[in-house]
Amino acid sequence: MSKKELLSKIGLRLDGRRAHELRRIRCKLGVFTEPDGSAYMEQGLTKVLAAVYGPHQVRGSKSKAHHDNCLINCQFSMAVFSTTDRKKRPRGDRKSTELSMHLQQALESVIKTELYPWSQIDVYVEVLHADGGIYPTCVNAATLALIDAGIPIKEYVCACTASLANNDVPMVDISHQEEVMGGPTLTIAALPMSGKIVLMEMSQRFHLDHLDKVMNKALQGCKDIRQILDAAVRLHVRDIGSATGWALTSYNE
Amino acid sequence: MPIDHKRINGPEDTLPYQLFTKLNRKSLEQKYKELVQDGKRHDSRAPLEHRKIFMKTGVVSQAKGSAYIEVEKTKVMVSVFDPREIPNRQDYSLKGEIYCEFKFAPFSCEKRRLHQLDAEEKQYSQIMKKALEATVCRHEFPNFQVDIYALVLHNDGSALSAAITAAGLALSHAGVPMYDLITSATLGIQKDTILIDPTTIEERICRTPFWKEKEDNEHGLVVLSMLHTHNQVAQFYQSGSISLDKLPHLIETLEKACADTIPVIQQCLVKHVIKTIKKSSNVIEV
Amino acid sequence: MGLSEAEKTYVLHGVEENLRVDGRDREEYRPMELETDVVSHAFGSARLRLANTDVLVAVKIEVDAPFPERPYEGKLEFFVDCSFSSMITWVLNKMKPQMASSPMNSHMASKKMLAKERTIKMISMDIGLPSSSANATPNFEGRGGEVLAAEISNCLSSAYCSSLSFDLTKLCILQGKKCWKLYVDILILECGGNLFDAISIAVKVALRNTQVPRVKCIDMDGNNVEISVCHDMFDCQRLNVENAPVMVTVCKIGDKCIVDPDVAEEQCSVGSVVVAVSGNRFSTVLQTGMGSLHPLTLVDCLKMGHKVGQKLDEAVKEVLKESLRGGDVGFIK
Amino acid sequence: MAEQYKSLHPVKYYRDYLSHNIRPDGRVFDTFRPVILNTGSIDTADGSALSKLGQTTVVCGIKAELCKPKAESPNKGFVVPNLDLPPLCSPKFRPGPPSDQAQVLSQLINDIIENSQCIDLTDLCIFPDKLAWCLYIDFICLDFDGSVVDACIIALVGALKTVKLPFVDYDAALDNIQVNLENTRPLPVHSIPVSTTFAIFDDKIILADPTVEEENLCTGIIVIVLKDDELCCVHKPGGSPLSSDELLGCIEKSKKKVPLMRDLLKTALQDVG
Amino acid sequence: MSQKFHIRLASQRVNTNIAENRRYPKIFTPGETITQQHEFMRGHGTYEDNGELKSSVAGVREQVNNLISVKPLKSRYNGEVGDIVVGRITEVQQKRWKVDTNARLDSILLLSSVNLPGGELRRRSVEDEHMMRQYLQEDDLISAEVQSVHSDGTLSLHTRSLRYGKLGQGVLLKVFPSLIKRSKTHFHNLPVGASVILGNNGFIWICPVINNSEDSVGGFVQNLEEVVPLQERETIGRIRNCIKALAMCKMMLYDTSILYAYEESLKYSIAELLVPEAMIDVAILTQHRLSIIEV
Repeated sequence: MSKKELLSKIGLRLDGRRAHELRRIRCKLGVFTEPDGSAYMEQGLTKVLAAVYGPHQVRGSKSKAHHDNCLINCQFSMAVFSTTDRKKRPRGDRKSTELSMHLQQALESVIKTELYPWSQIDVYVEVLHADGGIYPTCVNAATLALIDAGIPIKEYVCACTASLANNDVPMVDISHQEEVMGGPTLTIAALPMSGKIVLMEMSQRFHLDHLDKVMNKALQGCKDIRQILDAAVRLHVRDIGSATGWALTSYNE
Repeated sequence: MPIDHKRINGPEDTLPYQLFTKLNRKSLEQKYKELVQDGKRHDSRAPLEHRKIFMKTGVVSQAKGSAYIEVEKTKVMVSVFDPREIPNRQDYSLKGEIYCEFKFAPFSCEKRRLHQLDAEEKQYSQIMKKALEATVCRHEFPNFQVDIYALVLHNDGSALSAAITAAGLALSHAGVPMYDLITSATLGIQKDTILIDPTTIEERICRTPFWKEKEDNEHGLVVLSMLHTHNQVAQFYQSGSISLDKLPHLIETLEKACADTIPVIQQCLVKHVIKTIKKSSNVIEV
Repeated sequence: MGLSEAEKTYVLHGVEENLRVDGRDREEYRPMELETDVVSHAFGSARLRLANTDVLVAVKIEVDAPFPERPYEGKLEFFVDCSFSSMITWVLNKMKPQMASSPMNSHMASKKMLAKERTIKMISMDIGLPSSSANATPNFEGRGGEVLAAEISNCLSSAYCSSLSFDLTKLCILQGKKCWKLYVDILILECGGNLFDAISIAVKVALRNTQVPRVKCIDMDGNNVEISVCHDMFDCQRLNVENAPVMVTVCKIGDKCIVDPDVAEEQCSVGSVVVAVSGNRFSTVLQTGMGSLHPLTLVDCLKMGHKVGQKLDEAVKEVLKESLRGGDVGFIK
Repeated sequence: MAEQYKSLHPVKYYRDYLSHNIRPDGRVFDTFRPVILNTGSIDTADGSALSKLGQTTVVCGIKAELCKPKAESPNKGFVVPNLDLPPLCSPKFRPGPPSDQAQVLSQLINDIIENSQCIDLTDLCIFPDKLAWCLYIDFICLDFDGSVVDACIIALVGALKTVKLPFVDYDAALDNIQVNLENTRPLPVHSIPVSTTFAIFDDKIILADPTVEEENLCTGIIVIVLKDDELCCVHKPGGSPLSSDELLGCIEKSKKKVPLMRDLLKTALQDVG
Repeated sequence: MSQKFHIRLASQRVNTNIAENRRYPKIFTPGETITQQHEFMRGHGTYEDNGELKSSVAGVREQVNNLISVKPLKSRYNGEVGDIVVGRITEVQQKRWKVDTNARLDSILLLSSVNLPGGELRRRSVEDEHMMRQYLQEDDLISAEVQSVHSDGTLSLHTRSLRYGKLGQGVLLKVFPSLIKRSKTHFHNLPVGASVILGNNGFIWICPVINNSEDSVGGFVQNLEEVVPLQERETIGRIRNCIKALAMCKMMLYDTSILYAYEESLKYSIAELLVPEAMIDVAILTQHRLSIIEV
């Protein structure tokens, strides 16, 4: 049986999506009471929890604090039961340290750190269920958690993966099955409104002229994700705002 | 098992030869009967009789305080180091800290133990730390930490309570301020026979439930540490399956066993004090 | 997150009057919310939210060789990960277990309490200083959580070690050669006090709806063994969790004992006892916290723990009776 | 008063003593500290011994396990020595993985066992290429007061003499192992290594069997191991240089120690029988 | 001892948002352009990006003559001078205390901005410095007023009035600062028999009625012996649970809303108020009564 192509003749992928369709995204802000901001994000079957503490006084050694901007400390960890075969340790291996670094770079490019000298923001991300596109889901969840915590950010940072099917049709939002079977995957973290790319990572080799095709598809994916996140944030703000009676608008003495 | 690069490692899969001896096919019923035969245990002790205890202080010259305890075959060595700065701590803590480490020597048990601390040793370290934290006046040395290290040279049952008793002696030998002397005792129960200070064989029998369906198939091990004069329970740990109405009785028996070991410690400390006085007095005479 | 002297005294008097800060009496639990089959990769999973303590437990199964000295039994391993809630490590760091006054004052304070002691019970005076659920001195992220995690997983494994509480012989596939190994992975999402109880209930529920695949045939050639498992996903055995232990943390504040302490009450407790109740037996009793207890107080704690433990077990069983496929609620609703 | 002076100027304190060629603990330069040896006290180990050299105490336990010999040496068993310097024996050591000193000394003891051939690995073979003994020799230092290697070697020989290996019959066809605990055979020990440590003080004075203060203050350490008055191994990890005749002097002095050790062993093993 | 356990399944989880769909103002999310003109001044939650004024948080636009700012729903407390706050001492340092006020950085309480016992105004001597731990030590709670805001955002507090000082027996609650409605006074002696301090930084202190007659001299005296009577303890417990209910449903907290919630909650026992269904019920009834008096 020939290798199952990723894209059937009539343009359907293995899980029935079209090439340009994202997986179903469901998210909720404010899932925990303890942290300043928290969010839960589901992209297809990948489920991620994010919590933000801060900005607060630097704990641990005072020497780490910066005098002009804020120290951002990210911890990415995958739950031991998140993958089909059980992981020995939730974090500490090279892959999760690398992803923590990438997450930190993505967030540092967005958070207005100069507003919070001497202080520290902690971002905790926990992957409950891993089904491909782990890093993008974590970036989107962290963005929602930052917004929930009221930390000023220049704009949404969204991330998306894209790949090539039967080496000519670009596909967006790659699931685990497609990741394993398919060709090279391109992961992009971008600021959708200003179109700037914050982080780009490729799993295998791309042919040059395919590259920009796949990159545009990924950027388009980021823009679509931003729409969905934006709608969720507006809904969340509307619910809470109306509960508090919009007292925020005027100082009624 | 990840290879330990800092030690000389032998072949990976070595098996203890005891596994290949002919298993003595004794039925559980038989083993239970042999536990106590006409009032005597296999080492001819009464069920509620504690083994003879030998204790000695000042066995480690380099340590501030040290103690060695021999409960017939079980041999435990404890050394205490005087308070030092708590590592990587920033803010001021009103309470001194206690760092405890309980370790079986690799050759001390039937099955060879590894050099790194395994889960059981970590649990025993925590239980011992709990017992000693209730005994030491920690507010006397704020922001400092006392290190206590216990090493079991030969484990023939109730190693944990021997270690806790020896640690109490070592702490007083080191001059660390304490509320009271601490002693500890272990008790094994199987069906309705109660054994104070069980040996390894008796411990193994008490750990496994013999009769699944029978009603009173109680079994288990209980470790209790007491502050004698204040009549306080410093630490209590029970495993196995014991019913509520039996426990108070077990606690009383353990209380009595702890009280019996107090004179040994007092005698040991008196000897130590006399020795130091004699040493300092003859220095003055010369 | 420490407490001031005045707040501790207020809590202490509240427990004395049997009306706690949030209106509960001494033997009352905060509302709980239970959910099963949260993690789809796992063979069984459960999430429990006890007020603001949030715990997620997942059970995974692998084939393994039994221990040489116990060839008839399968294996059970607990793994606790509490790094997600930095509150834990931050709380541990801040929660310096100290009653500002020296112990002499704690004598005075408790003596004064005792002077009003109307009951005939022998004067039970407890020396000791208020405890904290864990007394590690961690740096910010690393060590704090690990010591608490080790304490919890040790307590769980000693509670499940007696085969009267959980029979491991059912997990044996081929005696001496192959057996099932159950990994129980516990993820602490939020720490709002009383972790032991929340975790033990979540573990029991997760084990209850764990599906162990049914082994169709085993063939041996030489000494390597092939096992084939039936394909139908739903044809599987369930584990017998009838006697699986439920833990109750009994905290002693002043002279009275309370159940289900929140973070503030945990800081005022002189000593606490974790009691694992399995059926009508104790499968593990562990005294935690900093202080020491009078033997009679210890027995009272055991009695209270036993009574409450059995009732809690009943309540959990009853709720699970009507647990239908609750639909994918998870964190969304 | 002496205590404060010693802690304030340790080196000067020592020099004053050495100028009257006597050491603070009353010994002359090349007298050894008293040695105590107790064998066979731990019955969970297959062979055990405790040696006390002055204050330095080392316990050695040997556990025998079954294993498959290496393909390239089918008729040889294994010997796995490890010296553990736990935080219990001295404030210098911290809990956690073994310190550098522990690793160096373990490797030294491993070399001594190999060079002295006190155990012949072929004696450990039960069935070529199928089954052999693996002896885990674990040294634990209980009190670190200088010249730990000497105490370890004494304990090693004492423990080896008490090892009792059960009889194992292995039938290759069924690949089944039958261990019979009743009849056990002792392990043949082919030679008795004796090790002596010297400390070189201010590049000229040589102190035999140094205590831990002397080891800390000295500028060089040399360990000489003799096997029935043949030189078996010399370990001199750097430090101040030594002329050849000084080295020969040390070897002569350590030769005097060999007969003492031999009859110490005899008496220790007599009561064990 | 009532032993009922409230265990319910997640599928019976109650939806905690009680937003009625009245008209709502325009919401801005991060990155969205607010205006192109240049004459506006940039306030909190906004930033300048090549000529355009963009929002950096999700919230509603607020304009005070030409200062535009966007207020997020939840954020750490950024203090303003004159705010009344409740704080917890984290560290005792040279001549000053560090106070945790749920703000970005720990606030500072100088030894000089506290009136000492005996009330007399005198220069701070060295032995005052040694006695600092006797006045206030780690984990003590204080009520104070924001005296000034430093350049890097740390607040400097003072307790130089009879109302402020060390807090005695009572209960502390932590909510999001944005839920506390700014009003003239934040010290309320509720008619139901307990008094509440609504700190602007989200720390709410509930304690027995403090009659101002008793001279709380700079507030360092606290009696640990006096037992709060059961009656007052029930009131405090009920107020605590009501505030928790309002906070869960994100309703504004001020004296009237707390009083209404207290009256609505009388039909439940104090412990029952912990059950989510009861909390929602109390919150909706309170919101209803509030909307009546507002219109």
